[in-house]
Amino acid sequence: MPELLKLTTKDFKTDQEVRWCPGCGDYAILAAVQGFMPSLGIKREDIVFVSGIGCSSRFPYYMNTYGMHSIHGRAPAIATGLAASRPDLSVWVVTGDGDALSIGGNHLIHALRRNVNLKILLFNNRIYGLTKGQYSPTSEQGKITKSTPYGSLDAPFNPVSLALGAEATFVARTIDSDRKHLTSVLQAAAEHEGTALIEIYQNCNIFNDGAFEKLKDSSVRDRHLIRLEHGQPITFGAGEDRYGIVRMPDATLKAMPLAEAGDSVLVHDAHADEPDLAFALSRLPDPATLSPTPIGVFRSVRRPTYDTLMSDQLDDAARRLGSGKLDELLTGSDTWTIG
Amino acid sequence: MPELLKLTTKDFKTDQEVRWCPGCGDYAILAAVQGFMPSLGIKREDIVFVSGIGCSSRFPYYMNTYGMHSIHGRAPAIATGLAASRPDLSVWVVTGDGDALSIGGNHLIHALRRNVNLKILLFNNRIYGLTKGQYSPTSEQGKITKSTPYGSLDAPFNPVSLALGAEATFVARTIDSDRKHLTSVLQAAAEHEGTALIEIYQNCNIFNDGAFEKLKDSSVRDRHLIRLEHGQPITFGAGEDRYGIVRMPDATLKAMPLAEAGDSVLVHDAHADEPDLAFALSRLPDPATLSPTPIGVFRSVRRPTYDTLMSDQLDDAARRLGSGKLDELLTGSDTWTIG
Amino acid sequence: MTKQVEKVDRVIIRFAGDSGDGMQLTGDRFTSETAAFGNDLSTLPDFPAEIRAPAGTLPGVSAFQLHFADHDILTPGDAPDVLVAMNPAALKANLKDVPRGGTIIVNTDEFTSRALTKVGYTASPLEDGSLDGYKVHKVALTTQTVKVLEEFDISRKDAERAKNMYSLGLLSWLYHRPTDSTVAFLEKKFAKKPEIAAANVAAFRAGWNYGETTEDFVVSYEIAPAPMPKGTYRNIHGNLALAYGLIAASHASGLPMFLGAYPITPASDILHELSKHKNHGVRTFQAEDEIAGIGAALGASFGGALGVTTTSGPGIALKGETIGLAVSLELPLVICDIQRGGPSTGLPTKTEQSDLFLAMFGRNGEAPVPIVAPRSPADCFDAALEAARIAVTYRTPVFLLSDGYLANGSEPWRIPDVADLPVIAPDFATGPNKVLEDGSEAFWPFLRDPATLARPWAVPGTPGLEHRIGGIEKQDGTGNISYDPANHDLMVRTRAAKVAGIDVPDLEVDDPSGAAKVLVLGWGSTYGPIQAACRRVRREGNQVAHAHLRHLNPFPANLGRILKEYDRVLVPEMNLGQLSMLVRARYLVDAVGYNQVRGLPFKAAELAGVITNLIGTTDAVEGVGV
Amino acid sequence: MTKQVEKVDRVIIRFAGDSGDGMQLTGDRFTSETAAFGNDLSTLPDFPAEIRAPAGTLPGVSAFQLHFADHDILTPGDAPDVLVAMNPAALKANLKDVPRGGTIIVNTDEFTSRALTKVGYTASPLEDGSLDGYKVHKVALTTQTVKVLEEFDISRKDAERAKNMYSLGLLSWLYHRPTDSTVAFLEKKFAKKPEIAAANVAAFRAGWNYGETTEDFVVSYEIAPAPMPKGTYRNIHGNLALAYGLIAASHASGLPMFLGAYPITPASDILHELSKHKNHGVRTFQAEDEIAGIGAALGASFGGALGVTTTSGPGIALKGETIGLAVSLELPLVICDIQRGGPSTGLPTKTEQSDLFLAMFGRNGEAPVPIVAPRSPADCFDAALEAARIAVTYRTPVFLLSDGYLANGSEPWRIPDVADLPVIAPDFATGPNKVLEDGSEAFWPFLRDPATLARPWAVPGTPGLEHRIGGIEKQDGTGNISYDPANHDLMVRTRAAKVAGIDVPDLEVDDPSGAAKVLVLGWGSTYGPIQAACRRVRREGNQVAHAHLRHLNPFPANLGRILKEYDRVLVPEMNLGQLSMLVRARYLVDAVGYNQVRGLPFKAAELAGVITNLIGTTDAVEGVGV
Ligand SMILES: Cc1ncc(C[n+]2csc(CCOP(=O)(O)OP(=O)(O)O)c2C)c(N)n1
Ligand SMILES: Cc1ncc(C[n+]2csc(CCOP(=O)(O)OP(=O)(O)O)c2C)c(N)n1
Ligand code: SF4
Ligand code: SF4
Ligand SMILES: [Mg+2]
Ligand SMILES: [Mg+2]
Repeated sequence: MPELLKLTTKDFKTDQEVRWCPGCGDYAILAAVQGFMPSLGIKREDIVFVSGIGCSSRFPYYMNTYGMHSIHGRAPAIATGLAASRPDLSVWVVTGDGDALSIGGNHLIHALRRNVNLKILLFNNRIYGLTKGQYSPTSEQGKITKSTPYGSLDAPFNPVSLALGAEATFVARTIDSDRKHLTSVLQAAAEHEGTALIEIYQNCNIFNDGAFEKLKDSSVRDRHLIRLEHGQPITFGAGEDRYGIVRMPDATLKAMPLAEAGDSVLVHDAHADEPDLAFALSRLPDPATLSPTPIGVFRSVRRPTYDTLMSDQLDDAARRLGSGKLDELLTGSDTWTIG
Repeated sequence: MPELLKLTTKDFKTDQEVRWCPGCGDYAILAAVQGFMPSLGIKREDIVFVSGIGCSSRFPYYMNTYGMHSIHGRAPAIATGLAASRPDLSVWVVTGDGDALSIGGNHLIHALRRNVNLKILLFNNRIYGLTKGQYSPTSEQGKITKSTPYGSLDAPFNPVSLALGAEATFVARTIDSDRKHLTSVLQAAAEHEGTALIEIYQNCNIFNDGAFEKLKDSSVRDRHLIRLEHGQPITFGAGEDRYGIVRMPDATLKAMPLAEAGDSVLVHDAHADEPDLAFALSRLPDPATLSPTPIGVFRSVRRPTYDTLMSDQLDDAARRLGSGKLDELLTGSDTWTIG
Repeated sequence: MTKQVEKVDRVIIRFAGDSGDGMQLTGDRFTSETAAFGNDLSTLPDFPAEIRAPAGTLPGVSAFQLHFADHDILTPGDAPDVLVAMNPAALKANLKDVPRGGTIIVNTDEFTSRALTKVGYTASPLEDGSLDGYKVHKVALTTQTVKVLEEFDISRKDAERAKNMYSLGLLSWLYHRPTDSTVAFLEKKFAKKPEIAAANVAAFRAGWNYGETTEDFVVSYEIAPAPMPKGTYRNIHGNLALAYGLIAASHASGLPMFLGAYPITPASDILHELSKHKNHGVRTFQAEDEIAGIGAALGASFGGALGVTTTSGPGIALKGETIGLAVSLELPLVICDIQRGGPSTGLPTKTEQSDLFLAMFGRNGEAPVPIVAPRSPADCFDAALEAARIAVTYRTPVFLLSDGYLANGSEPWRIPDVADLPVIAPDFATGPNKVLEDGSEAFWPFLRDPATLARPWAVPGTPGLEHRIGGIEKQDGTGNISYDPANHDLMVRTRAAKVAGIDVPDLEVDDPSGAAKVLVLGWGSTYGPIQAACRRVRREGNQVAHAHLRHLNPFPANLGRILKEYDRVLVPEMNLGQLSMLVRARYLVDAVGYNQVRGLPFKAAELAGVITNLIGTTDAVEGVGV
Repeated sequence: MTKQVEKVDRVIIRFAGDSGDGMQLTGDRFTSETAAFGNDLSTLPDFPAEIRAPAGTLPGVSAFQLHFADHDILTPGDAPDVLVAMNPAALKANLKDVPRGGTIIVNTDEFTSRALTKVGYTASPLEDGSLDGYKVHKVALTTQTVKVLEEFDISRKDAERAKNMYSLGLLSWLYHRPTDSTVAFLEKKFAKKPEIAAANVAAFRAGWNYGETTEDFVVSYEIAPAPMPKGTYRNIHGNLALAYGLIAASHASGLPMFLGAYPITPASDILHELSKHKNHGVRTFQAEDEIAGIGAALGASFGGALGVTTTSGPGIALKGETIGLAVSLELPLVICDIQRGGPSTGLPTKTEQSDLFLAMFGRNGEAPVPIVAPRSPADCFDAALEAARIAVTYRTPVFLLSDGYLANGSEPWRIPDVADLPVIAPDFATGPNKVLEDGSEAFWPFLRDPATLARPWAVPGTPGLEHRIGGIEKQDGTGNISYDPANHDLMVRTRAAKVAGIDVPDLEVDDPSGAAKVLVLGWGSTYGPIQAACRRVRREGNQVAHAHLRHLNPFPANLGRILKEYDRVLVPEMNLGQLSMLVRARYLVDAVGYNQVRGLPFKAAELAGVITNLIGTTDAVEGVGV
């Protein structure tokens, strides 16, 4: 099929002017997604992008597929109805940290446990962009913003931990500026059957500039970034300073100099039945400094998808009872006749 | 203070007729809570029960304290406003599996990450009681109910996993019929500063009778129930068949015959900084059979509470700037005078 | 003993007992027998909000009222001729409604001093003369049932439970009901527990025989079948008719139905019913909340389904933002509000008509939504079809405003011929609809049909029609985001014009003499009581007209003219005057409301009184004027 | 060169540029200078929904209009006398509003062919004669600024950015504005970057000097200070005044304020402002969504705080269920809706008055809520105090309906004397309020004050008054759950009577001659345009009356009488006719609407035309009648 379609990146661009701030990380993500789409081998008309509200949620306007820019926080719910009634479509959700985790938190966790066939791209810039800079549920504690001039009080969510606690079958994290990594994660998500959550660290250069600088700056990032790969030992660092992740006697994970760690370095298993390791990995970064941050696929396991199960029930019923006849239904079993 | 108050169980009963179905597990929980209250040493007028909607949410009417029976799913939000503005009160939330995890899921996870000083009693009967028997977000997959005559399709939430993924500082589980255990968990929650979530397995004898029978029936329960105690090895079973929980090389937990397990049996640490162990323990039971189910305190750690932090900010500001003067505020710095 | 048989034209029976006594089932069975017999009928169940309130208490009483007759009737009746009271609480809660001279059948077994005290009786009403004005039949229902079932291998509890079937048997004898269907029903219901089935059948038969034998009952009653139009009939509840109407709309339009719903009384049964019909292609989604329910339905509509959401008032209050989105997206969506007592949680199991304003106005901005209301349980079928027709034809969310009384009430329904159902044409877009200046073709998602003002509905999967829509204001035609002031004004007015221009049949007035000066204008479930009241008024020699709105938005084009033809307009509503306010504003007619918010349908007799009084004032006014 | 000085009585200036050009800041500074000088003034910012739309595009244009005068004025003005256009997009987007003969100051540096093409100019409007009818000043703002700042150790980008200060300096010269406050402002704003501060001050001064020196400007203008009542003044925006009003209410009532809010345009600034004033005991809670925001505020009210929630239309659409709960609980709560263009996401940064229906009716069941609306930016202070007074006195949620125009607009405000503010008495319950039949004392949470019908407010921590409240219907007096039909009817009517009986001042009519036949009835932010229009009409020798509602629910008691005193009632609204519908329904008066939903305030000239026309028809009608 991919050969037949011969779609290019250009086919996925629309005639609408892109209206993010110059320098916004959203541009890089858009380019990566538009670049990735042709490789999906899916016709444009069979792809739908659904978003909520936020800077990030303007995304669908720039994708030459079907699309809906809905209301704040509700995209996962709307997309669930679409995907559950149209299993033939490829449905993508674009959302922000406020959209997905503040007002939309409930829809997100329910979509995850249901395992509807949705690919959710969560643009996490740790701030409310569109409303001009209030703190978000992923902002570090103590953050000074327009709505918290004395510093925010609440501990942030870790979206990966939250998703794993919500029975997610696929959870990954990537970074706006690393196109190659981003594309590889999109690929993995697209191949996954069920709900895939991809957290994308995205720079908002206006209201939270440099939030992920440590993880991007090539001179330091290797010290802070753990690239997870299934079946590979979990290591990071640069030059002399290389570390491996090991499990401590008290069951928590720790970064240990490679030399010391030796054989005890854990090997990543994204396909483990239980999310224990994935969860432990999600706890590694310090919520304030984000170091060390694992990126890549934390978890990817198979579980029947909601939409397939629903279709199966319909097919089963039709097979057992025959396709429903309206007159029989209306008549029922308890009638009487006059005249 | 406890001595001075001399309150008894009776002081916490109201004149309202209790209107649950005969045999409902809610009665046992009510009795346990009323029995526990005097030991708190808090005056009745300083205690507030806030609930949502559901059978369980009728609870406040039966507690002779201040109380509010609010709307479906919103109790954690309402209680957050109350607790944050009145840190002098002892605020309790009563909710059901539908109320807390379906419509109210978002408020619950946000209360947990904020660590507001709330004690949340989640009556989990794995069904919607008040609306007469639809499946809930904790019902086992494939459940046949009024709304799922062909079986439910979605994987249930594990409330303990979800709470841990949402940065909870205190998470426990107990069972309606085990008054002693229930009381001990209430005690631990009351002592905790911050949001405490207690999942209480509760029998709905009308719509989901026997859902927890295995964990209650004295002839079998020891085979299915793991009683967590901080600092103690994690074991269960009866007679010859005793098991210990050990960590497998692939990092997951497993129940192993005690003899085999020997020293490798894990010791419970509810106060561990990281929730890794607590999370792994939460994954032990099979979601369908609930075996083996850990009960007790999974996690209890200290983190500043939202209400205290908020009060501190107010106090700080008053200390630094002096208590606010309205005329100064209204005048501001940029004025002109006429006449 | 030979018994007398009396012919009567109508009877109202109320079964009342504890929540656990099975009164709803008993009432349902009696209704089925009555329907099968061919009487016209109307029912009113009335149960507490608690699942099972403590036994023997007033709040725990559950009742079921049934009105049946040898002629066309309209309401479940004002006051019961017969009250079956299974315990002291049931007697106490219901006695005030039974007119003196009425019949009361009590289960004496439950009149223990403890049970009496529980509801505040100091002496037994069976003994202290307080029932002197009634025909009282004291029956030891429990004891007798248990005795009959001694032989059966069932628990004492199960035997006691069968007392409702004993009472059903007795009443079935009393009114000559056919018994076969109940026997068949019991055998099916307890198919997996044959001993229980047999015991219930035995209790039912024993009740019948008790009536036949005991000297306490000397008269039995015959109510001839009612003459009804030719056809095949069944008895149907409002929620069932509504569910069937939606399935019929799915067939009629060829659109697969998708229901996104969150359980809530009194709407849950629609979810339950629809979830059974998977072989009709119906997808039901129990969402995490009402917002997700409507969101998913809207998502499905975008995908080309017939999106439906069902709820009650508190749910609608949550869905407002998403309804606004649906208005802005211009996608079909059927929103069913089964109204209940408000505000807030209110009276969840009681009926009310107080969400009309919410349906009209409960969204930010100018967001008009058409509103359709059924008038009787069976009419829920047609109303649902009509709501779907409007939604699909005009690409708009539509409100279907039912209520608790319609939802749980029932009446005979002539089963329609499927071939007669209206055709609903979704008319999906299949290709470009616009030639651009440069000659190229394009698809403009907001280029409208000039007649209906509906926009094209292009579903994903259609090649070449890829497009994006959203909740920000759109440029007329292209649908691109536009902040242009004039365009916004245009779009707001166009959406309003689309709804205002919906093709709605003219309102019919029931004014047999043509000489009435008073018009009673109603909507929704008050149809039965209003019509019954008008008949009463006319029987007394007065003239009154009745018009009943199916469409609340837009109003029928002739409504204004009709209103002006009458001296006085009375608008009875189970709210504080919502329709009357809309009518006053629109037509500047001094409509007067008659309003009750009691959680119960109007009583025909009471309404008749109000109408008669109003007719009186008209004459007076006219007298002065002339 | 000596320059001419002309005296004028009023000027309207519009600054327009790219989102990134700092036009809002420029406008704010000019406003501050003007306020300090003592002119009366009124402002209208107008910015895009995007944070920073692509540079040089039409959607990216951000504008700020300021009207100032030597006399009392009411609106930001219809058409600018002076347009400052920082680039071709700004010129193109705004030119149509400038009347022929107006002054246009353009930054020629930005008129590159690329920039021109971007907005669809094929030739430069500076050259092709299309500006022939205007007084055009072509200034190379960017180049000149950069040149002035060559000496400074700042980046080229920072130097270019200072061009807005250069233009501010020029305009300040042109209108004789005092410059001290701007210099002080810049020094404070860039306190941490002294070099940038100095550069901006230098640019500002250079702009002034340019005006003083260049031959391009030969005239400068003087606008004398406006005579205003004695007092100390400041310039204030609506959202700031609203926030201050709430803090004042907290002081006046002694209730600590608790704000539960979720950010949304154009309400967010209130959250931002209130979060600064922790030393006033103000707690601000940024909730996870709007429902949690109002829920938390309600919880805080239960605990004895002044609970407040702030949002815009989409947020109100979500809060409906909780507002219904507040109605049922009868707890004080102030709900601020800063209205914006709808439906759905609509036009987030534009103004509209289309949530009046939502505020009146957006809840299930009969759930009346009082509504208060401010009429001008400064009036938001008084309106907030009034909303809080009603909420606390009557134990009820209250709507405060502001809008985007009031929120971001500004005007001079005479700072009130704190001693003159109204006292708000929360009057907490402190002991039992009921003697039971057995002589014992009890606390009944729904035993009402006979005058106000308010229920007692007993806050947790008060010994002996422990009680439970909830959203299910309550028994009158005791507050226990009650499903009794008559009680429900009573409670619904009592809640309605409580709101209907709120003590609201009589409506005042501005009808100087007393001979007007046409009454213009308005509410909210249309005050300024309506009043300005009426003055115009009167100046032309016609008579017109103006009444403006602060209270939309309940209406002032004398409203009905007033309406009947005029032949015609005109209701101008930035919606499709919401107040006019309420008035028509209530008083059966044939009020005619004049409606616009353009996201902009009415223009006084246009409204004056409409009024004059209507006056014409009245005369005609009368002519026929007499
Ligand atoms: C119901 C509702 N509430 C609030 C808003 C205002 N609002 C729009 S986007 C947004 C948050 C944006 O943050 P995020 O989701 O992180 O997206 P970003 O702009 O950072 O990409 C808010 C609060 C709204 N549009 N609708
Ligand atoms: C907004 C709203 N939606 C739905 C309902 C109907 N409703 C009441 S309780 C309930 C669920 C009850 O389940 P759960 O929370 O598990 O409580 P339980 O009755 O089992 O104790 C539902 C759906 C409601 N009252 N309000
Ligand atoms: S505000 Fe931030 S997130 Fe939004 S477009 Fe600008 S840079 Fe991007
Ligand atoms: S329905 Fe279930 S949960 Fe509700 S009161 Fe009855 S037994 Fe308890
Ligand atoms: Mg963000
Ligand atoms: Mg439950």
